[in-house]
Amino acid sequence: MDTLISVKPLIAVLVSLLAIPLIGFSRSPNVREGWTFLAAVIKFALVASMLPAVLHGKEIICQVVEVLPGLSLAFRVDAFGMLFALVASFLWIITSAYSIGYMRGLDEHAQTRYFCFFAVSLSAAIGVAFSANLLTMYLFYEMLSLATYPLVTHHQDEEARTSGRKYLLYTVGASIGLVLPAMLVTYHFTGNLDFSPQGVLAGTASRGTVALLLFMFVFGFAKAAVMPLHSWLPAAMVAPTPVSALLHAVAVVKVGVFSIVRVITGIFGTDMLQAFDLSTPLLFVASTTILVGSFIALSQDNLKRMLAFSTIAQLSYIVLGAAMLSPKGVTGGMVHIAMHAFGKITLFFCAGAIFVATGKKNISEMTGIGRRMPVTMTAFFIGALSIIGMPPCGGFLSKWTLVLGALEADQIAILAVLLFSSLLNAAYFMPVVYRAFFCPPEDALFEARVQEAPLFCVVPLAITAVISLVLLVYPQPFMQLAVMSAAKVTGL
Amino acid sequence: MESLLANFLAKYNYWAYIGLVMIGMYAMIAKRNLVKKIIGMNIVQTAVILFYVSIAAKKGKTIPIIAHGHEDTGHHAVQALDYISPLPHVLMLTAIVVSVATLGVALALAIKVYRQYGTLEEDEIAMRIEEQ
Amino acid sequence: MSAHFPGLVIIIPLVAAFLILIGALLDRRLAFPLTALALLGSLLTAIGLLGKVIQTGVVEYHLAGWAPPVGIAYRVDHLNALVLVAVATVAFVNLMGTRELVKGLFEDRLGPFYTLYILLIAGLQGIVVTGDAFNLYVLLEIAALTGYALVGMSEGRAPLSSLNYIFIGTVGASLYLLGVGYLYLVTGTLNMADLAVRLPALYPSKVVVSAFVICLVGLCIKMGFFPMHAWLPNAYSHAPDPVSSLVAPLVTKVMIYVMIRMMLFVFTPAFAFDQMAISEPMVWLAIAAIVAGSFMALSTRRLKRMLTYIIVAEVGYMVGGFWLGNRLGISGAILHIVNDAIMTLCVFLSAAAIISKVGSDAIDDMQGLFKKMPVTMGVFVVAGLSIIGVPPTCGFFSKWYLISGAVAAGQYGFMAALLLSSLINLVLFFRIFEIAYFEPFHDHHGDHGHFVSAVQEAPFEMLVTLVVTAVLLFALGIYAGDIVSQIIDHAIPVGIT
Amino acid sequence: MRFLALITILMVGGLLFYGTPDFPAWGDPESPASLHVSPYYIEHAVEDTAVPNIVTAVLADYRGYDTMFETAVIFSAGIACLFLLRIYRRKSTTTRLYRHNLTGITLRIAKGGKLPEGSAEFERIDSLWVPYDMIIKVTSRLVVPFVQLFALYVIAHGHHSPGGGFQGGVIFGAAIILYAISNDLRRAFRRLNEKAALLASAAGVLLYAGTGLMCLLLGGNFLDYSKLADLLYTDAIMARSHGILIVEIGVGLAVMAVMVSLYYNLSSAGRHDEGL
Repeated sequence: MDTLISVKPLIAVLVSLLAIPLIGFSRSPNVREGWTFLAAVIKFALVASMLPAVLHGKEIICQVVEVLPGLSLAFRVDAFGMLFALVASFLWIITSAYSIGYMRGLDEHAQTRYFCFFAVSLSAAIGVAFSANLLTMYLFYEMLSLATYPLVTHHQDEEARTSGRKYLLYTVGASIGLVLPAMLVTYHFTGNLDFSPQGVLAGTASRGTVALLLFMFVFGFAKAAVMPLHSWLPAAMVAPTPVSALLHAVAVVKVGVFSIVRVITGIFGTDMLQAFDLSTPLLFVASTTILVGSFIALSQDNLKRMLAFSTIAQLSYIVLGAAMLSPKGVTGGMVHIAMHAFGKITLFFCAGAIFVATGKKNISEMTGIGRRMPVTMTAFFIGALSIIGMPPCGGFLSKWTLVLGALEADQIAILAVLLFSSLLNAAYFMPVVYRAFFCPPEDALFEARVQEAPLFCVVPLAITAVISLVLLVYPQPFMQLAVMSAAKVTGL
Repeated sequence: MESLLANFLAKYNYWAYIGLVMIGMYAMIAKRNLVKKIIGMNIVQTAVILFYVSIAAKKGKTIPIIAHGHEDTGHHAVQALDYISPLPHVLMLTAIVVSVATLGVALALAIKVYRQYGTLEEDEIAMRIEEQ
Repeated sequence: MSAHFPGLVIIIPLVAAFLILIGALLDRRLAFPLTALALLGSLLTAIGLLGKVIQTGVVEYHLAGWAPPVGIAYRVDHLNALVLVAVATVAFVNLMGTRELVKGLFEDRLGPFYTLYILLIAGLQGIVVTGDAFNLYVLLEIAALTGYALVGMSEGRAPLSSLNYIFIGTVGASLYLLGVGYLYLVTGTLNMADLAVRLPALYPSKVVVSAFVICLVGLCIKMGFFPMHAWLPNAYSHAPDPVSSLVAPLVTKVMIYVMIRMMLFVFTPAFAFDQMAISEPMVWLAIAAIVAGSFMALSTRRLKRMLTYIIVAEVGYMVGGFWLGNRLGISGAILHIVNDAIMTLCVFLSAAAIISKVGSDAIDDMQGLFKKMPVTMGVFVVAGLSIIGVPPTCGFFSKWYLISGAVAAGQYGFMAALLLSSLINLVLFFRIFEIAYFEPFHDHHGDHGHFVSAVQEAPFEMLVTLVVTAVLLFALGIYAGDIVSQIIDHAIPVGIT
Repeated sequence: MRFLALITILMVGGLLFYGTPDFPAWGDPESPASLHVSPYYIEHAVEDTAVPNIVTAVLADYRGYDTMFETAVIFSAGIACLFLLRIYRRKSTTTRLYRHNLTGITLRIAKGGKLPEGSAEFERIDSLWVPYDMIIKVTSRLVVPFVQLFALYVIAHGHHSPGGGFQGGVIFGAAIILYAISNDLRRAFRRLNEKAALLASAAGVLLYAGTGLMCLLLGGNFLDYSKLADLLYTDAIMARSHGILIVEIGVGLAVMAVMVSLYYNLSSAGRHDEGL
């Protein structure tokens, strides 16, 4: 394995942190958003500049400081981290644009704080993506939890307070209560927390211990919203929509599943889990989450809550993929990070745009809205297709790979779960689209006069929708990155 | 039985110091008057002094001041066995000073407490605090 | 000159104490600059000493030129050099930060205040560097006496709390003195190194066993270790704010240092851990301390009181970590002495800033503070995160060692207690953050109906010191690995694995 | 509470009792404590320091550092009492009382009136003024100088007989306190006012610490009096003896001043009026 030593990963992480003073002390909103954009673009450029090396099978390493003997704060960019970092940093640019439209459109308070903590969150997300070891990952994971707290509770009212409590209790509480001890016990066994392709825990602990640790990690990374630690996610929907969009479709929740996948592949190693036959319980947990999440989503009327439950279900696809421990399954799980991100962020953008333009939050109030906001609702349709996993959208690709993985692993039950949940996805998304476009004119609540959300809202959602489409035809570099890292971690 | 008694008598001032420590501590915990507590505290400190000074003792020997020391009679004449040990005495001079100092500060605080609540009885002070 | 560093560290503040009093008799305004100068000198000396110890190993200093055991000797190794720097830093930083507060509280008695302040520091630093068991007692009493006076000088219940503090503190110190007396009785020496040489032959003796227990009980009382902690919350929470922020970070930590010093370097680890076999009960007591401290902190809605209960729990961290008896646990305990000193300083200083501006220490009165005092609250958040144990603040790393030590020793109860306390700290601090962040701010405060004008930021110098301490929290976290490998590893006897 | 106290003292007593059977017998000259360090002091004190009183030699030289802090302890106690109790700005009383010494007439001077401050015929009194007792006053006037003289003797003769700075300082302080008791605080202030007492206490400890520093500047370790030899025109051993005397004087000064200042503050609860 070729390695390169470079400070680029560190700079990529720090760029948005360094931008905070600039954002915070900007005098006018335009300058402030200018800095945000600049930071986002630089960040993306830095991440993208490392892509060719990674695609050539190299790893980029950056050791910052040795905080504990044998344990450093260190970054290592590999294919999987690159995949996630690319998605997150690219979508930050889009979301920044969308934020401007949304926040100004609603004339929200404390926008400076909002943009500052957004930048911190992105730093943390990229930090998690590039972490070379569990300690570094834990550090950025906690940073993300805390930095998103002011975003989730942006409205500073009673409801935000309750949700914020729930959010912190689930994410930080679980990470301190479960991940930290699990990490320490792992360290006690291995003396090393570096992610390595076949794990570091192999051969050091008994099956019972490994099983215990595995579940402490899986539930401890509560950001992944694996049931039963999922209920913070719907609660966190009180946040402004761009927050829900980026953080709760991309950065925060994906950090959760990313961490789980990382730990499964980098700490435990697929071989050991297979040897100990621990994939079945994991699959069971993930499948349960998928099905229950989808069923609950069916019953929601609030659009954002429905999306939240849909997210819960979709996240477990990724866990499911990793838990199959087969190359195709892992690839599918990883690619699903990207596919779901683009699809879901489109949906959230749409929900936000609807709210900005009409003030409506509930699906039942959206009858006929397609006539009023055709672009938005078309994008919604595309996003929904992607999430359901139907061509011509990117989501199809990841789901297809997952299905192949299930076949490869001889898990017919999982195949059934995948197919049935797609059905459920369709069942909760299609009524929205139908209601928006095909309702009888006399039931429509909106006049047939086109009145879209501000341009800053519409353009981003159009872009992500288009990308969702494009990804089916040209799923690179995500597909290649996923294939590379899946090959590495499964050793096939 | 006899050896027990002999043992007891041979160390009687150690028993005395233990008794003093217990008396002092009892006063500090059980008494409700702050000045009595301060007195108990002083008893404990004095007991420690008794303990230390007892270590220094050598039966039948004199205080550690060398007679005619400044007339150069030669140091070989001085036998350690002839004098009691000076070190514990030195230490206890320090301990005495410390206990005086502690007493002073404790009294000053007691005066402050009295100024504030008009009493030095803990029960009454508790009542005053309740009232506020 | 550097040969005299061990002496100078104490002598500078000591001599300065008298000069400050004399200077303040001439002009009150002289008191502060003199104190600052002396403490700065002491801090620099301490840092120089640490550097010297790292380079050349143990530094000995024979006071009055007499070699031990005849004379008193200072023996500075990695352990006390590290703690010394921590003490000097806290003393200096707190001095700089609380200038305005002190001026407001004690304007007519600045001279005595700063004299006592610096004597307290001289005493604590002396405790840390001394290599003589009796000298330690004298210094202990200096630190204690000045502490009593400083704690008692406030309105309300402070004098009563301070008086109780005297009672308990004197009993603790007397027990320590008795323990030293028992050791003297069987060895004839007071020098720690000499004691360590002469004691092993006497380990079967009941006198040594009781000396050990008496010393330990005395020290546990002085450090406020559960269940002997009752004096601590009262004394620290009723004390004037600038005093709390000095005494709370230092006194208990220095006492824990003394415990470590006595157990490892006077008694040997073999005696303390193996022969006495009290590790298990001590760790369980520490667990009780952590749990009790955390829950008591939950039960109060007063800021300073809550923080003092957290100290009770933190004492449990360090004592428990030490009695795990392995290298990881002891490293964690020592590291936590330093980290907790800075953490507690930071949190108490920001509390002092808040209380002085809000005029009350009820956490319900802290509404809207994020808007009104953003910098102070920012620092408070950092301190809170460190106490919770969020990386990369230093609190995380000492907790890491402590938990690693617990895992290595198989003490899963201690690990659970640490995690529980982290979670409770999370609740404690976010309860405050929520109030300060969500609730609307009213300019109308207190039950007395008096008006406090709109709250603004703390004085500039206070803000600077607050920010400095917050930065220190991060720096200590990032350099935790270096501190452990460069200093603490050398501080622990080789035999401990 | 009684029950708790009983349990506690039984536990403490048991703890102390546990070790006692292994103690060497009382007065045993062969006990370990008498065999290790203290023989060195007894056998070498005179040749090292030329001080026959070994306790003094150990106190002020071998363990002089302890003693310096001991002085600092008493000093901090004095400062602590001052800090805790002293009331600087009393609520300005509207009236003040003055007594004409010869006739015993008491004047009540309202706020703003002309105060006979500094006049020998009048003295300021408190409302709870008690007439002085002639016998006590005269007796104490007779006793005080002798007590003071004795105190100086005790300080100076600490090298050869029981005594030294602490003892002498306390006796000297007691003399002043006796004066203050037999008269009143205001009169005592005329002899030794608050500032002077503070200054003296600081100066006393400073004398001690300064001597130590001087040794340090002359190239020795802190408090190594032998380095003062050149300054005092003697050899190293006599320099130690003289050094001990200097610090004993410092201790005496400090202890005296602190005792007096403690009395001032405690007896008047910090108001510095008439006192007891």
